[in-house]
Amino acid sequence: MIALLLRDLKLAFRAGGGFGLGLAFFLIVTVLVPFSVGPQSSLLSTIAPGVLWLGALLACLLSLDRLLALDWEDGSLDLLATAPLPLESVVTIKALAHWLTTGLPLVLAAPFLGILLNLPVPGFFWLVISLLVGTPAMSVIGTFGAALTVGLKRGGLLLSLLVLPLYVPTLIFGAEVARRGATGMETQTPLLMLAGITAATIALLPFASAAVLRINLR
Amino acid sequence: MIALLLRDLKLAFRAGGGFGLGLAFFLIVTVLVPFSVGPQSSLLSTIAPGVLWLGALLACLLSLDRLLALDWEDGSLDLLATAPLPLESVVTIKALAHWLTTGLPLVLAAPFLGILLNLPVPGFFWLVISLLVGTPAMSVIGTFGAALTVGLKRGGLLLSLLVLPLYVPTLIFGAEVARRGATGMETQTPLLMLAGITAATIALLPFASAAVLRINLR
Amino acid sequence: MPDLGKYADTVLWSYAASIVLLVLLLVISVVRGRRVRAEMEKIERRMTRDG
Amino acid sequence: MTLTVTDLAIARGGVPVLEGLSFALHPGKALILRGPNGIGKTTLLRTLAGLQPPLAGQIDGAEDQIAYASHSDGLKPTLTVMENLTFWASVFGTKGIQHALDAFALNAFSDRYAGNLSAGQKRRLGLSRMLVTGRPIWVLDEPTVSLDRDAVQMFAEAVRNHLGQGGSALIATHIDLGLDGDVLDVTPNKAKPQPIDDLDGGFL
Amino acid sequence: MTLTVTDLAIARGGVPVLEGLSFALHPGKALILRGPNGIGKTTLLRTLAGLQPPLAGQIDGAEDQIAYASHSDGLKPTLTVMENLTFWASVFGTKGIQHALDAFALNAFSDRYAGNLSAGQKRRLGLSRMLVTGRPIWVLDEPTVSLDRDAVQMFAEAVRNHLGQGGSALIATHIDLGLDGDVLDVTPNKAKPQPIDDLDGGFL
Amino acid sequence: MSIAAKANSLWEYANPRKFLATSERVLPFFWITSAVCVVVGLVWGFFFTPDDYKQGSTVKIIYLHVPAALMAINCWLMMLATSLIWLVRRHHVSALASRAAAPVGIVMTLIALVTGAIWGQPMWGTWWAWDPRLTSFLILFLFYLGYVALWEAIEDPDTAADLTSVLCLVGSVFALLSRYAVNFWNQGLHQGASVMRVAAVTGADSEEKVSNVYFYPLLLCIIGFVLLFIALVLYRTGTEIRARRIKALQARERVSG
Ligand code: HEM
Ligand SMILES: Nc1ncnc2c1ncn2[C@@H]1O[C@H](COP(=O)(O)OP(=O)(O)OP(=O)(O)O)[C@@H](O)[C@H]1O
Ligand SMILES: Nc1ncnc2c1ncn2[C@@H]1O[C@H](COP(=O)(O)OP(=O)(O)OP(=O)(O)O)[C@@H](O)[C@H]1O
Ligand SMILES: [Mg+2]
Ligand SMILES: [Mg+2]
Repeated sequence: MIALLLRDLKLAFRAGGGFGLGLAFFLIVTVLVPFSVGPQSSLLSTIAPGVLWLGALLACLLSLDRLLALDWEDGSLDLLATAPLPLESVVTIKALAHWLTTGLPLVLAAPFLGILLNLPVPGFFWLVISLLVGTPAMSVIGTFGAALTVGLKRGGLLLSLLVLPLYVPTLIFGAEVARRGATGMETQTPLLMLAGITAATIALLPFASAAVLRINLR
Repeated sequence: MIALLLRDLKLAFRAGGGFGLGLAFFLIVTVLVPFSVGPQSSLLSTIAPGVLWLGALLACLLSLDRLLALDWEDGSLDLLATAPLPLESVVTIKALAHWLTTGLPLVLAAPFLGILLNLPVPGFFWLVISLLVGTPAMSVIGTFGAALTVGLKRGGLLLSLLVLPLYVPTLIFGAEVARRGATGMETQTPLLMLAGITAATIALLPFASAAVLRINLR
Repeated sequence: MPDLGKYADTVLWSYAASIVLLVLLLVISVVRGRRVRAEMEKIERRMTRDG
Repeated sequence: MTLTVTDLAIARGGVPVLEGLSFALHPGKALILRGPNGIGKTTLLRTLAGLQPPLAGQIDGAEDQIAYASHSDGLKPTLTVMENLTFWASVFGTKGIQHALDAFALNAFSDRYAGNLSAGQKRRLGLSRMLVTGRPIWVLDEPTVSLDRDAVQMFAEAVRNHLGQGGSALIATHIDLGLDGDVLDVTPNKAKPQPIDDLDGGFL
Repeated sequence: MTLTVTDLAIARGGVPVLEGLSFALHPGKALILRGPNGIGKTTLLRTLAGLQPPLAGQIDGAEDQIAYASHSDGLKPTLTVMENLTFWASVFGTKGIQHALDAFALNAFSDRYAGNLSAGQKRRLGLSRMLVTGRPIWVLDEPTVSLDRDAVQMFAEAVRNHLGQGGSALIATHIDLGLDGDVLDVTPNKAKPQPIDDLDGGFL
Repeated sequence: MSIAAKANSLWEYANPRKFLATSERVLPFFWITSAVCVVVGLVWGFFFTPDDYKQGSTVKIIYLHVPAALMAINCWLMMLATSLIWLVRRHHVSALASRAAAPVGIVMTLIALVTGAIWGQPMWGTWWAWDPRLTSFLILFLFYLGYVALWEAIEDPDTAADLTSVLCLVGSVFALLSRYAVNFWNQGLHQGASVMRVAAVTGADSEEKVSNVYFYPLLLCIIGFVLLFIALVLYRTGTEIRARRIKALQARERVSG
């Protein structure tokens, strides 16, 4: 288990492993938003929490297709499935590694990008909190999507199509927390809902992912 | 030449070929925007042209990594490089196939997604025009990026990172056309600039792409 | 034809769109059904002939 | 530790490929699997490894006993030879990879990235993985692809050693390995076409 | 039509692997390339095919004459066997793929997706591509990987035919193909380590 | 056959041959009754019901909009049920029925969306509003798209059936979650829930049920759509069964060839 986690982290940090690219994507999307909607700072600060959440979600999404596909292509996944590790823990660890290398950096980078979009000051705290609570769910749901599409040649976009609707509740509550936080409103209800979704997906979805992966391997 | 174009189109339409997934992604991004920034229709209609342009750009971007990488992985690219076809025409045809299977559908779908975001009525025409003029440049620039990253294991996000800055001028002028069009302002200048960029990239960039590809293959 | 008043466009368009969609679905279903059935019978015949 | 297969039928992509297959693989023995291209050797090995369910029949004694090596090697190009092996050793809960490096003369490469090896070197690394699994039954799919003569000898030696320690091996190959072991030719087990009018049971 | 290589030196990943290589390949002849794993056979063939520049030395008569088959086959899994071959035929501007299908007994598969073939069937399809290129010099990297005996015979037959029509072939392989042709063992050409203190000449 | 021996079990119809035979027998009935109901209901509604005092003639859209919306949801529920049956009992017909139903569901969703959008223009002054009801429909549409795309992308039919079934289960949970999320996110413009009290729409006083003038043709249309749905799904399932059999036959040809 630990060995797998360490290997995945090592792979992510090695050349071409893709660490930091999610971050870069997040940065660039955030930077492109003013180019596309125009530079008025009041408009930007209104949409800032939402844009940051959406950017984080897309960055997360983009890194999903390497979550399992690489291991599938070079045959490691077959070998892992015949190893004494249950597939449930394999997918959980994969999701954890994904979160550590993608979700966590996004959370840490979000405040800096908030500055670029004139995020109102009280919003920073809530943005970080909401991302911290929400991104693990994104990794777990993403692992499910990756397991569904792992056998397909370049399932990349199909993966997005399958995963994005599943991200909707997380996005709604997460962005709501950030938005309410930024305007100084009460944030408890959506935050609780967000935490609930995260907890439930972490507890249950790995079973679905493992089942799906087993089907895909045969 | 024709054979290559036909093959690429055929591959795109076959199962798992990814046709229509760019479209689906475009749809989903557009749908997620209101979830993240909130449902007020006045806000949405202000940012609609920008969001649609950005969504089209991202959808285009996501399909880039299959543009050359698949051919690289299965060895076709090596074989094509030793075939009597000059690499310049190979990359041009690849870009054309990409536009036909990704850019064109995005252009056609944009008005429908405009409805979802309450795009003001005069904006529809200009949105379509600007995308029609701008998307070919995105395919050609994207091909250059794909050629740059083709040797890298899962260059996907690195590719985004390299290509997005190159997309900035196209995005600025394209979104500007759509934005001005939506508010009834004059659109000629940015439209001309956009057309200029597209024409220039189509004329020149394939040479750079071919050169880069040649280096990557050795 | 009943008098649809100022909303004639609205009503007619929604009827037209819905009916077009429904008919499209029906036609596609039936065409594909026919084709698949014919193909299956062709293969069955071929296989029973060849043994 | 004996792997027993009784009246097995297997399918690939929804098509039955082999049927009526029975054999036993005893400790200390090697079984060479032969058959023309496309007969279903790979499919059989995948079934034994538990990656796909059989259509019919029984497999006994396979559970958690099999180390499987497929057409591809499961190597990470950005990990070194040593890191690749160490990873598999810890997944299988064994310790020490030195004997594996020695057996396939990989010491000289141990700090090279697996992606920078030649085809045959990669294959050697892939095979050395079997030694760190600690599993008694080796199931190998065309293990000698890309290997030169010396390396084929190394491999045969490694298999012999493994058999000597009470392990067993099932090897699909088209070439002669110089191992003594029974030969199982699956050509006669090719699945026969079924009558076409049995729509009842399903679609196989 | 004669391929002439003079005093060639080649490198892989920045490391010189072979040097001082000279040979000529005349029409109607086959040349079998031998050498242990990792010596640089693949690198040599890629250089001849024009995919990478040589470090030093000359290659004459290669331009647009070479059909290259690498370790991977360049097949599209979602195209049928026929579509794959037709595509390559039209890229190389030749017509007719029937002889290629015949030569490798692919007629039975012609409507199947290439992705659904077994390892050996895929390889046969990859090799049949050589027949539709219409190029005189075949450069093949371990062509018989995964092939069963019959298929190896088919391949040898195809090469013999090609030689009979005035073509030539350069084949890297570890096994015996039963072709008569000269053997070129590149082991003696292994690049010697250079003195480490000549920082002047560059960084190779 | 052993399956046939288990007489009068419902599962008997999970046998492809039996299913084909039975559906062939009952299909004409469904085609005809559904056509009659839909045509009579629509004609009645379109030609012979009065305009609403507030919404004018647009109220006639209800005869398409509501049945389509209902069927869009029920179709997903049916897919959920058949997916479960496939996962538990592994009856091929069940999985194929889900596959056959999905495109019908897509069209129903589209009809609801399109008629709703067209209706919204005069009523709310906009084609589209991010009202929870509409929004969750859009999400449902996305789920349908993903489901169909997954079926199309996977070649091995049993694998595809397994994966899409799991997606259907997981997707249902998330669709429900989205429904609540969307409700929380935006309180909407759309009419209240059930057909039984569309008072605001019909303009009748709020205590009253849908006034009978509108209610009977609407009911007829709903019944018609249900029957049409059943007919379509039966027919399309037959097609899927045959397509699946073609695959199996081709596979056998390959074995013998
Ligand atoms: C584009 C978007 C729309 C969608 C997706 C949509 C969806 C739905 C759905 C799901 C129902 C549920 C049926 C039920 O629960 O009984 C429904 C019913 C209904 N809708 Fe819409 N709707 C849309 C737009 C509109 C508009 C613009 C109007 C009119 C102003 C409208 C009027 C009604 C009425 C009168 C009902 C029946 C209410 C009921 O049965 O309780 N809808 N619609
Ligand atoms: N993904 C697939 N989908 C459908 N059929 C397949 C698939 N892969 C292989 N087949 C078919 O299944 C049969 C068995 O294939 P398998 O790979 O087991 O053969 P093999 O004996 O290993 O052959 P080889 O010696 O060429 O590796 C072949 O006829 C092949 O064409
Ligand atoms: N991508 C690479 N980067 C750096 N070095 C490499 C790379 N690929 C191969 N090498 C090294 O270059 C040398 C020559 O490799 P090459 O693939 O040409 O050998 P080969 O003779 O084809 O061997 P084989 O018979 O195993 O296929 C080997 O020592 C190998 O380790
Ligand atoms: Mg095989
Ligand atoms: Mg080699």
